[in-house]
Order: sequence, then structure tokens, then C-alpha cells
Amino acid sequence: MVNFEINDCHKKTIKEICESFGNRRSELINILHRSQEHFGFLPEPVQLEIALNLNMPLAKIYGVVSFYSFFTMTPKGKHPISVCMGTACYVRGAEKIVEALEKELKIKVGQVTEDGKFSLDCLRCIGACGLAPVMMVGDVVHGRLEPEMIKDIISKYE
Amino acid sequence: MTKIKSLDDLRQKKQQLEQNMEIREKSDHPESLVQIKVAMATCGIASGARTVMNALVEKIKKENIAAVVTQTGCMGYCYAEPTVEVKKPGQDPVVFSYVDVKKAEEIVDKYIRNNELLDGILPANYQTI
Amino acid sequence: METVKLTIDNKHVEVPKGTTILQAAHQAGINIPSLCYMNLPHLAQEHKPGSCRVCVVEIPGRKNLVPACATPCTDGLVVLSHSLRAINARRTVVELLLSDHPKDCLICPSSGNCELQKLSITMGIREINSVENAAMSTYRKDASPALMRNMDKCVMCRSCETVCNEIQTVGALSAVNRGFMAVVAPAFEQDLTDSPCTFCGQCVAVCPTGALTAVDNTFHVIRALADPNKFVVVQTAPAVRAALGEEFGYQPGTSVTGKMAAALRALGFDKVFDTDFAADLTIMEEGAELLDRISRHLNGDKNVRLPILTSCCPAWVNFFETNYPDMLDVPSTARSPQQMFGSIAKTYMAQKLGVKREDMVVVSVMPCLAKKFECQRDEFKVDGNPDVDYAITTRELAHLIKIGNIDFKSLKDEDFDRPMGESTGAGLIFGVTGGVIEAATRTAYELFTGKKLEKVDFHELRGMEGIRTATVNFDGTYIHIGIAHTLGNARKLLDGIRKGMYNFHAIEIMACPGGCIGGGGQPLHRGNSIVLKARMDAIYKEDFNKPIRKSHENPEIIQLYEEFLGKPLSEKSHHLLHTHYFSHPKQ
Amino acid sequence: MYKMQLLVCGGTGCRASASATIVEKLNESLKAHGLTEDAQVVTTGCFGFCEKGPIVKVIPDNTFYTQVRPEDAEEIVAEHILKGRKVARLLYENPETQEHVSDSRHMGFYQKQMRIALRNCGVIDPENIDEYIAREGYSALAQVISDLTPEQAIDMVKQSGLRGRGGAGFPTGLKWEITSKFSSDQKYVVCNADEGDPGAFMDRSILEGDPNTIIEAMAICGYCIGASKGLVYIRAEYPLAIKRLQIAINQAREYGLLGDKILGTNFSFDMELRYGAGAFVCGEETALIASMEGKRGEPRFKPPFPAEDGYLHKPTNVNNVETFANVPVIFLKGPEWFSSIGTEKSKGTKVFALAGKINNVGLIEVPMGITLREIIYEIGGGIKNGKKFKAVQTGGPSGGCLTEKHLDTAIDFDSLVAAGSMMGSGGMIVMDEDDCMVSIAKFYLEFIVEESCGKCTPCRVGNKRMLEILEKICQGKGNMEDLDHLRNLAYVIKDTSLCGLGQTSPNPILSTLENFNDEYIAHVKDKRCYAKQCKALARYTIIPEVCTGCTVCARNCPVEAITGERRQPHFINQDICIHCGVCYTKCKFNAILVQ
Repeated sequence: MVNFEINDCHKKTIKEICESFGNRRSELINILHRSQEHFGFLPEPVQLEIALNLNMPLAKIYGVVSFYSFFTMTPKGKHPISVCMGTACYVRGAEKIVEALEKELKIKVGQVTEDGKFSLDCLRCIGACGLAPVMMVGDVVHGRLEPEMIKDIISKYE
Repeated sequence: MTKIKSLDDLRQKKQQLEQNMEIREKSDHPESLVQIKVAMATCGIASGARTVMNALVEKIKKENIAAVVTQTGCMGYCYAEPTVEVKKPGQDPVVFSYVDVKKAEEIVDKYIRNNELLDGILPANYQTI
Repeated sequence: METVKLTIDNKHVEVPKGTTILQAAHQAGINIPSLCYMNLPHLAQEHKPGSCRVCVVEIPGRKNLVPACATPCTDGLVVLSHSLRAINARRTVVELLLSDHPKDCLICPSSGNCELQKLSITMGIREINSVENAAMSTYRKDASPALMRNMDKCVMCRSCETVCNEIQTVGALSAVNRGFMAVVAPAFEQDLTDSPCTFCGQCVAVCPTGALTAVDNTFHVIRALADPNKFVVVQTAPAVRAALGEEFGYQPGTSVTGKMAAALRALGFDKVFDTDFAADLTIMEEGAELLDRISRHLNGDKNVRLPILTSCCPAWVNFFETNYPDMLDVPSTARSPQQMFGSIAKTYMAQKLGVKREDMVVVSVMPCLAKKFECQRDEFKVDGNPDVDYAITTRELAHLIKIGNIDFKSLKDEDFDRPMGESTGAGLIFGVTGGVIEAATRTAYELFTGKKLEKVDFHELRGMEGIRTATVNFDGTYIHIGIAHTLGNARKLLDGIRKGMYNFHAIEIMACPGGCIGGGGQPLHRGNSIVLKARMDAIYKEDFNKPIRKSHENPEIIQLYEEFLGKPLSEKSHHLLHTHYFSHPKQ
Repeated sequence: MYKMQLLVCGGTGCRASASATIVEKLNESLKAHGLTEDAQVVTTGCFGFCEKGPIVKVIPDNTFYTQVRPEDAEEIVAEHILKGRKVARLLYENPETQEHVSDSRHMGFYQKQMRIALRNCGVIDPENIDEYIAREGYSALAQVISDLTPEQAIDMVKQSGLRGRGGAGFPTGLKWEITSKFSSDQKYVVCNADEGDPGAFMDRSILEGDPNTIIEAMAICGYCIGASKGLVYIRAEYPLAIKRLQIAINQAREYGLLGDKILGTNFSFDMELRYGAGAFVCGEETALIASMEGKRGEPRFKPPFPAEDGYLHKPTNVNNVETFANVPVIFLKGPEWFSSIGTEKSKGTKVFALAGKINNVGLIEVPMGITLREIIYEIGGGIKNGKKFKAVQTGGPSGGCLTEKHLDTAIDFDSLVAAGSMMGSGGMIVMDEDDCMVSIAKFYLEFIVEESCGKCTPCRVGNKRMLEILEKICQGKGNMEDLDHLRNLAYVIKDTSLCGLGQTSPNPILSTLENFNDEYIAHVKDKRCYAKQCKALARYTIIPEVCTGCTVCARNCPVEAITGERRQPHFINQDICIHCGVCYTKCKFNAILVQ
């Protein structure tokens, strides 16, 4: 679990986010999206703060956070890498790309490199099937990958 | 933006906006339209092909003719530039030579409208990509 | 009423529109097994997630099997509850549940009481078809002072989630994660002690397996009894005697007070006392506090906090400490009967018996899990020695009696030891919702008006409605009373007070449905409201037959004040019988 | 007025290959050549031909440039726009004749397509509502709310025979009618844009290429069922679609095409977006509604159906993106026109995302009733690298695999179900001889296990158990009993799961068991994977004639299974070999044979 010190400024931000959705529980997912956009992840104190603002059980919030794969309670790397695991990419060798990345970064899927530069995840189809297999580094899509290309691509990111 | 307040408003709006889309609509079914190609290689441009093309576009719009004007590369008649090829639906293409603004209008009025041939027709013996 | 006709297994059934196949089958005497379905009619709560898929039945012509618990009957419906297709599917589903369930039935706290075990027995499952070393969904174990979570045994029926959120509005539990690892847990899968859990134990009461169980202290008790250096006294809460018999085959509603006392003595307790005595003591203190506040209020004192709230239910105390930290000065400061008993036993009684505090072990038999939590609170310890050493549940007591090979049914009735064994009808009715406030009213009326109360039974304070209100005429002064049972109703009442909707002088709150008779430590009634009603009737009947029915008339209470405490709200009383509350805002 | 237009694909696929930079460069070049008055660059939605992206199409001569790079922009402008000479090297090349095809209409990929739902994708600028209006946009809405009663409008949808494009194919008109019959102070129109099938991206392409059509259709639906509020539940992973839809909503509001009293009638309608958060099960309508209410996206038992008890317990009509995209056309061209397309019970067209081992990966829209053969060989251009076709997977994790024998089946909702698959949202993944069907089934099951919500027992535990059996089989540890258990589990899960996701989750297994039983048996009995995908079953041997004795394999073998003298052929001890494949990748002489 990641330590995250929450301060008054954070609390104010969360309050504003919740208020912008009228403090409605039905807007919880939108609120979590906005909070994750702001904090990069959803650590325990952030969820607690949302629970207080929406006046709902923290357990229920965690129930939602832990249900959806888009929400994360650990921070991502500076350059989050997501490998598309859609069927098109799969049959064109996405698994080999993941293996190559794991080897190059020395982490497993779902982890962050020690220096915090990269995190590795898999995601569902991003719809660039014509470029399969593809991965995203940050917002940039790299397509028509071969395992040998991984080292080069990674080395371009600081 | 002003609000569209009624069905009529919407129809008017559509008509205003159609022109810009027309070129894309027409490209869907060019074989049913008169296809006009203006040779626009260096020699053509040098002899005023661009002015001719503009004139053709204007004229067609004014006369409300179902035609599409495109440009094409050198047809190989550099001596006779600017040249314009006209292909009417179901007919063989015809190439006109030494076209200027006045002749362009004639092509529309006489050949396209009334199928009258003009002077300066060249044999169409080239292939395009 | 509009009805529909259908056929289940070739039997014609006519049922009201809206009836489910499961209910209709039940009516026709056809047993369709189910697991996740839970009906709590007394709480108007029907939990039918339709998710365990054990109750699937075949409807010829439909593409898939349907869950009987959630599918409404329609006219002309043909249901095959035990077609081979349904039997195979049901068995496969149970096998799947078992494949992700520890097979330690031999030492499982729920062994014998487990719905999954029953299904396995009924279906005659002898092996589970899955690959060797099939993955199990396992989770961190959590042992709080009152209840234990071993979610490896969770079948995701989510009854506990419904009870915790819908009925109790505690919100400690929620479904978390998804897929194979989905489970019910507090936020971040943290311990219950870090969650807003009140330890009311209602989740334990509805858990069909050994996933949620009560902390078991029976072995501690046996050890204490076996230790020749320990003087072990026991107290039994009012609701226990109305339900203990069920564990020995008695009809619900059979009061077994005398046999219980005999059994405890047979087990080797040095003294067998009654919590009812302490309940009378509670009335003395709480009643005095109530009268004090009301008198001051009537005299125009603006600083008086009214209404006064009862404080004998430990889950309720946990609840307001967590949810209403701004209202900590509203509840009565009187300790609960369990703690008053412990405090007096280890002072007054220990002195009387010539037993040193550290040599005395106080065991309480409670219908409740939160009592296990309450007795280990720091404020109820003297130099680390708790006033009450072990709280065990009604179920644990039954177990102890069985361990001791005591033939419960053939026991002769015996009485409690004295003093601290005498009690009144008022102390007894603490076990049902409305009972505490009725007991307080009986005493407060006479103390306030100085007149004798002719009509002791306050029927207007009794019943099973979640929130009840009544006004009692104290000789011209009208006292407004509110009563709530279940924490969800408590929340409604309190929120109403905050909004200024109510104008009460006194409010009684019990966390469990029906009061202590429906506690999380009682024999499992699985939502059968007839059982609750029978227990309630048993308590009122015993009260009716008691020679003394007002707490202040209890001769041993009078003696206690004369010999030891002085008078209610005295300094000694404050020290031994009152407490203060802590703010624990937890989400 | 522009004489020429350059349409640049701005879909996610092409943007991933820098199509936005291409737009910039084209504009720069036009400026440099003084052609800004003559030619206009327009960013459009997806052309569908993603395999060859980024696409730049020049209008009016329909020149279709493929795989354009930003540095090609100058050449296109200088040569084509200025001088009229097409840039030959960027044209599509017919794979059979190696001839350049300049006009997209003559490309095999487009010839058999019929674009209704995608009619505006690749034609208009999705961020400009004017272009939509110019293509008869909002005319259908105007016609419906001015001239028709809700009953009449619903009747037209019913007559058209339109069925829901999201999966099971429920008749859309009927669904609207049912929702319209429930009275309530508030009703909702929901657009399901939580496209989650791995390998399907038609909904995203429509939202990115023609967002206004969804707004228009939802408003029409709102009028029909009596709802004044629309919600689009859209995947958060689709930032571009979200952006364009929001722009379109804003523009429609400014024009008064959304809001109070639309076009002077008494009909009011507005809409907002709700974001998904990565849960496949939220494609199921009750789970989607739970998610929109801010809860865990768990499905619930039906009845009651959302038509009666939906979002916030109000009557709610849920349709998916592609279904809505068909609606305006039905009113513009008439239900008879629409129902003249397709098969007897499946009318209109279907969009498929064609992917996998096929030459022309992309988004296609074809009339119902087309055969798989036409799709794969004529539109798709056949199997990549001349390999042999093995199967095509339709319907994503809920669908099944179809084989050679299904190639000439006319595709519609019912024929696919009869063949053991389903339409699903329209993913179509082509597999060749190198694909192991057991592994494919395992792939889908892994997906299902990851995406199961965990609510009901069969899906939560059953799919996990099936996956374990498949893993065992792929490791060569399976036995014939496992296949029986697998089959029984698959039937029971299908029979007893709570929601559509669970009920269809065994389809990939059942259809591969049915069509590729011999492959399962090969894995179980012979311990062989003939497609060489299951590493544990691969047998590595050294071809003595090719081996040079360089010792690289022996030095890299992690378990020292390879022995041999320097400059002598080496040998792999099969008892020690752990099938890791290191020798195979390290050998520079192709001396390792994998069987």
C-alpha cells in the first residue's frame, strides 16, 4: 500500500470535485474519474474524503474502486505502458511483446519500475487493430511491434 | 451560432451548407456526372490553366450543371496548353486545346449543354493513373 | 387478491400474483434448495440476489434454467424443479461452490449449522470435479474481539452486506473486488475494528457458512472453571433464557430459566447470578438520570439535553460513537447491565465473599456479540483487569452444556444465587424491544408522581414495528417516548431528531431486530419471525408472573444501595456504574 | 469555394500513426503553394481501412492514399493538388495484380460494402455539425417531431425490421414500444457505448466519425418513448470519442437541436455523458444501469426489465451505438428501403471489425446475408502471408469459432447462433493454420475470468475452473475425463448463469470443442500442439545436417539439456528439456526444429 499524506489543499480539491457533481452518490464513478485524473491514483485517504463528502460508507466506495479495472490505488510510472490485449493483437503476438517488456523493464504486469519511470499494464482493445500488436506509452501509440523493437522504444523515454 | 427554430430553418440551413459538401457527394458517383479535367502540369499552369479551372468551376455552379471539375497531370499536349478533357456520361472523352476563360464558357454552353463540338479537339490517347 | 395458477412437478398450485416459484413450491410442499435467498419478513427485507444459482429450476421451452427465488409465477407456468437437467445443474453449482471452499468442516465453527454443508449432504456429494490444486480465493483472516471473518468460506450470498447496509445502515461491509476474488469485506479489506462495525453480529446471524462467526470463548471458560484458584461467577442476560431451550429441542418461546441456572451450577460455576438484577440497577441509575433531566427541563434549564437515550445496548453505543460524535452527551451515562454487574461483582460481591479481585472471574452469558467487544473496553478495566472477563453467547452456553454432558431436559429447576440473583419483571423485559423504556417508566412514574402505578403493563410500548412512539401520562405531565430497534431505524429516529421532527423526552434503542431476543448470539433463527415473536411472548409472560415487577422494589437492589452505593447518582455510583463516551468517527 | 478537398482520417488507428501531423503538414504545404483558396483539408472519421492507415483521400477524384507519413504531405500537395499528378507510390496496390488502384471505389475492400451506419464516417468532419446538417443531418428528427406521432414513428422502426446491434438482436421498434407503454414522470434513453469486446471498435469509430447521428437518433427515441433525457455510457478508454461527442452535443445545443422545445415543437430533449471505468460486464444493460448509478457494475435478474425499472428505477430504453446510427436513415429513406436490405429476419447492414490474420484489417459494413467467404476473401483480401484459413471468431468472448464449412453461410443474427456463435457486437477475428484453437479458447476464457463480476456462482467459479482445465490441457497434463468435465461445466454455466455474459461465456469453448475436437484430443492424448502455440507441448530437436556445432544453444539452455562437441551436431535430451524455446531463438542457423 502506498503512503499518501492528505492535506487541506487535497481535501479542498476533493470537496470541489464532489460539489461539481452535486454531491450525488449516483455520480460516484464520475467523481472517482476526476479524482484519479487529479491525483494520478486513488489512495485510501482520497477515498475516505470522498466518502465523507458524499456521506456514504467507505466500504461501498472501495467496493466500486476495486470493481473497475480503470481505477488504481497505486501510482503509475512516469510513462505508463499499456499493451493492448485485444484479440487482434493477441493473435498477432501481443504476449511476446509483454514478455519483451517484462524482460526489458524487469517488472511484471501491474508493477512499476524501481525508478518510477515505467509501469506496465495490459488493457483491452484500443481499436488500433490495423496496427496490431500495439502498445501505448503515455498517450502515444506504438504499432506493428516486434519484440526486438521494445528496447529501442523504451530507450527513447527519459 | 444562431438557433434553428423550425423545420424550415433547418431546410434553409441545409441548403446553405450543402455547397461545401457537394464536392464530396458528387465524388461518390462521378460516372453519372460530366467529368471535366484540367491539365495542370507546369506547362498548363504556365499557360493559365488555373484561371481556366476557376472559370469552369464558377460557370458550372452558375449554370447548375451536374459536373465535377478535377485537375490532372500533363496530357502530353504541351504545345496546346491549357487543355481540358470533358467526359459526358456514356460518351468518350473529348479534349479541347488552347482553352482560355472565354473558350471555357463556350465549352460549357455549347458542348456540355448542347453537345455541339468546338474547334481544337485533340485525340484522347493517353493513360492516366 | 389476484391469483395465478401454475404446475410445479405436476402439482397444481394457485398463488397470489407476484409470488415467486420458490414460495409457491414451498406452499405445495416441494423443497427446492436455496442458499443466497434470505427473507426477513419482520424487517420487510427480502434478499433475493438470484446469484448462487442453487435454486435453478427448469421451465420447459425456456432457453436457460431460472432461479426459483427470483422468478415470479405466471399463469399456466410449468415448472420442473427436479428434472435431471436441473438436478445436474444444481449439483454442479454446489460442486463449484465447494471447489472454492475450505474442506475443514471438522473444525469449522459453523459445522452442523452450515447451509452449504447441508446442501452437500442432501446432494450426496462425494467428490468435487476440478483440477488438482484448483485455485482457491483466499483472504486475510480477521479476528476482532467479537466476531471473526474467514472469507475463504464466503459463498457470496451477500446476506451480510444487505443486513449491514440496508437494515443496520452501518456500512462496514461491501462487496469488493470482482470475479473469482470478489468477496464481502470492509473498505480496503481492513480489520473490522478499523471499520465502522458495531459488532451487532447480525451478519453472523445470517451468514449461511463459517465465513462470519462469533469469537468462541468456551474454552477460556472451561479453563477458568478448571482452575482451583479462580472463583468463577456467571451472569445470564434476560433474553438468553427465552431462547436457550431451542438448542435442546424445546419449542421456541419456552422459557428455561430454572434449568439454565441448574446447568450453570452443574458446570461448576461458583456463583450463578442474574444480569436481570443488574438491569434493575440500571433502571435505578438511568431512571434517576431521566427524572433529573426532565425535572431540570421542566424547571426551565436550557442546558439539559433531551431526549435521553438508553445506553445498555453496546452495538448502539458503538454506533453513536461512530456516527453521531456530536451527540455524545445525549445518551444516558449509565453503564449496561453486563458492566454494572461486573463492576459490582468485583467490588461489593468480592468483598462480601472475601475473594480477591484478581481471583474472581466474571463470565456473562449474552444473546449478543457486541458484549464481547464491550467487556474488553479499557474504561471497564481496573488496572488492566476487566470487570467482565468473558462474554459468551447463548449458543456458546448451549455448547458448554453439551460439552459437560449435562442432560439439560431432565434438569430440575434451580434458582439463582443471592444476592445479585433476585430480579424483577422490569429487569427481565430488558430482553425485548421497548422493555428498557417500559421498565424505566414503571419506576420513573412512581418516583416522579409519588403515586403507586396501578397498571404495570404498558402495551403501547410493545410490538415489533421498527419505530414506535408513545406518550405516557405522569399524572398530568406528558412524557413522550420513542422506541427503535435495528440501527437503521435508530438512524432514522436520530436524523429525525436532528431535523427537529420529534420532541421526545426519552428514547430506547436496541440494535438487533426485536431487541436482545434477536441478538447475534442467539440460536440462529434464519429470519423466522415466528421464533422472534415466541421469544418475546415468553419474556412478557414471565414478567407477568413475577411477584415484583418494578426495579425499585427489588429488595436486593435496595440492600445494595443501603450497604454500598448510597443512592442513585451518588459519587460511588458515578464511579462504578456510569461511563463516558468516545468519538470514533469512522466511515 | 474549394475545388478540392483532402480528407484525412482522424480515427484512433490513424491518429496513432500521426495523422494529426499529416493534417498540419498538408495545411503548411497548401499555404506555401498558395492553394489555401483552392483546397481544404478536412479531418474525418474512420475510413475503415485501418490496415493501410493513415489514409488521405483526395476529393473529387477519389484518390485514396494509404500509409501516408507526414513527410509525404508536401509531395501530395506539390504533385497532386498543384499539378494534378497522383503520387503513385502512395496508392493502394492490388495484392493480386500488383496494380495501383487510385479510386477507392475500385478497391476490393470497399466493393462489397454498403455503408448505412458508417455513412458519414470518412466523409464529414465530425467536429463540425454543419457538415452533418448538409448531409441531411437532423432532418429525420425534424420530420419525426413535426409530422409524426410517437406511435407512427415507432411503427416505422418496427416496419424497418431493425434489430439491436449490440448482441442478441432484439427488435428495436418493439423495445421502444414496450418502454413507451410504461408511464412515468421521467424516462431515459441510454446509449450503450461501452464497447468492450476485445477486437471490436465499430462503436468507437461511429462516435468518432459521426457523433451527431447518435444524438439525433437518441432524440428520436426520446420522442418515441416519452423521454426528455438521454445518457451515453461511454468507455473512459475512448478519449477521442468522448471529446467529439461532447463537441457535437455542445454544437447541437447551440443550434437548439438539443434542449427545450426543439425546432419550435413541444418536444424537449437533452443528454449527458457517463463514463465507464473498465468493466466488460457493463455492456449488459442492467449492469450498465447499475454503473451509471455509481454502483458496482453488477447485472441483476430480469424481470423487471429496464423498460419498466431502469436507471434510477425509471423506465429506460437501452440501445447500442450502431443500432442508433441506423435510426435516422430509416426515417430519411423509409422503412421499406431499409427492410429491402438484408435477409428475411435480419434487415439492413452490420458493421464488423475485421482483424487477425487477414490482409485488410479494418472496419467494414456489409449487408446482412453476405457470406463469410465474401468478407474474408473479397473484402479482407484473404489470409495474410498466403497461409491457410482455419477459423473466424465472431461475437467476441460471447461468440464462437466458425470454420471452413461455415464459409458460405449467409450471415445474420440467426444463422450465426445456429452455427454456435453469435453476432455479438461484431468483432471478427480471422485465424490461420498457426493458431491453436485450444489456446484461443483459453485466451477468451482468461478474458472472461478477468471480467466476470463475481456475482453468480457459475460464472465466478465455473469459468475459473474451465480455465484451469484448459491450462492443464495446454501443459500436456490433460486427460479425456477433463474434456468431459469441461463439456459439462460449459453446459451448466450456459444454463445457469445470471446474465448474458455468463450465459454466453462458454461459447468459445463449446464451439471449439465442436469444430476442433481433434485438436483437443491431440493436446490430451498425443500431447501435441500442431499449431506450435503451446510451448509445453512443443518438441525441440536439432537437425544434425544443419547444426554447425557452434555451441550457442548448449550454452544458453537453462537446464543443460543440450549436449554435443564443438563443431559437431548437438543433441537435445527430451527428458530434461523444459520447452522454453531459448535454443530456437538463439540458433543462427535455423537448425532447431519445433514440432
